Amino acid sequence: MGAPLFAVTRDPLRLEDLIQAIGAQADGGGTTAGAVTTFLGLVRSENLGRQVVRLEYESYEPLAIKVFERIAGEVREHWSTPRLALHHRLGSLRVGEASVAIAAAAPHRAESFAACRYAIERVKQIAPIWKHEYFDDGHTWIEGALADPDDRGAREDAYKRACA
Amino acid sequence: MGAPLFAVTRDPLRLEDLIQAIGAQADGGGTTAGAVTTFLGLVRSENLGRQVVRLEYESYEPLAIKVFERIAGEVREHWSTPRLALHHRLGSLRVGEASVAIAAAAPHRAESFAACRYAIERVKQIAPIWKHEYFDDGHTWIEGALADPDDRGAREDAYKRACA
Amino acid sequence: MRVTVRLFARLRDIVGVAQLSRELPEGATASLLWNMLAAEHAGLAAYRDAVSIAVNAEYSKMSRRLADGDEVAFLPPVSGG
Amino acid sequence: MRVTVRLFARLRDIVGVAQLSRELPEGATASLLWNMLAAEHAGLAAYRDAVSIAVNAEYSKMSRRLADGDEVAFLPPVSGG
Repeated sequence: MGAPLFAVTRDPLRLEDLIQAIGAQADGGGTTAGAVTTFLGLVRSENLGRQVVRLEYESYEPLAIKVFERIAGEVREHWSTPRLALHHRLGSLRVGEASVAIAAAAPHRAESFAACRYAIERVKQIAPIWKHEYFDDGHTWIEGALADPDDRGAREDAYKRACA
Repeated sequence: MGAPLFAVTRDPLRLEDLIQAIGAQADGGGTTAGAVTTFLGLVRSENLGRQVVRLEYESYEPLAIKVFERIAGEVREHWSTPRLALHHRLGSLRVGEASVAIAAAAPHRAESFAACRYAIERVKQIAPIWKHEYFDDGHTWIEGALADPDDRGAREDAYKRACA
Repeated sequence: MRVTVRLFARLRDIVGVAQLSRELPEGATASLLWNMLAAEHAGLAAYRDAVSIAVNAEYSKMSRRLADGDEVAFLPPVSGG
Repeated sequence: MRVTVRLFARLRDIVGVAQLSRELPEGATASLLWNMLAAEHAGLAAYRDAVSIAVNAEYSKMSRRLADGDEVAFLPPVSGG
């Protein structure tokens, strides 16, 4: 049993699992990918001037997995045959731990970079995941984007940031 | 002993080593990086219509390490406090194996993506490394860029591709 | 008809439970369900235009007509990544 | 003075060795050294404008004056990555 392409998990994230999941070395089409770009988001020690102690992530898990699949589908609409794996951590994370891991494989590097960047932008826009920040003298929910997968403006913004 | 930031090696490349080398979880400045972007270049099964059997990489090793250090310095000129690790494989590589691995850590994702992309562009422009391609009915040296680290046009081209 | 409501993050804190069940008239929309909850929990008012809806773990709209047994999730602005 | 020459990839194949040693007049440049080698190995001619130079493992220029004991590397167009 290999690692899944899409996961929300309380276990520490491992890039090796994502790289195995996308099977960079054994492409279905018979052509091996020439480029893999990965992204790790880590818990920072400081946010808005506050000293962060830990973050707690929660998710609407079945929807999160569907959203990850949706993001992978959007990526395939934009770029030639990239394969994408996307794992998000849940539960309590200390500073320095990885909250999100993405791996994108493609024939060439321009596509793998763009696909990976697009994916993290879309995670932040539409993945049903929330973080609760515990800082040195308090705690608060972080609220970012109003999730709307059909918002074309948001999707175009993600595409622009991917510099495609 | 941790993994080095810069290496040319006959051993298989492991992203974990580069991530450990950049110490993403324990930043010298006391602020933990929030973003790590990595890149893996893999041997493709096909090049210019030829069926690739294997590649053999060679390098002028002491210069290669200095060039990797130079690229990391250029990255620090462009982006705020990114840390970079760069490993290149030498010797005989089969299809699917990684020839180059790069990891870039930065406070935010825009910088880690740009730094990582810039680095692979510069590797292709100025690293003293050569590949000999063995295909199904022959073999040939691959010759790409005339290496000139002072070529401002090349550097600007790498910066543009980094979409900074 | 009867639906299950799921609440996340601050919405859960405001309502005090992560999951509840509500009896609704036939033809009720997600919007009606939200208004019922907002009438009971004043803190929800601020989220009227800042909430996303999912029905049976698919994103949907406030105008969505609900069916018996639906699972309706109200989602505050997301902050993954 | 005496310098060491290092050759890589196709340049090595053309010359037939990865490393050799040459006696040069004082004040000789890398360009002079290249011309000596090119006179002996016709295949090098095609690389006159497609070769990079490193002296003591630092990139340098064809106009660089060499010193006794220098290691001079001639590098064909690179193809790492």
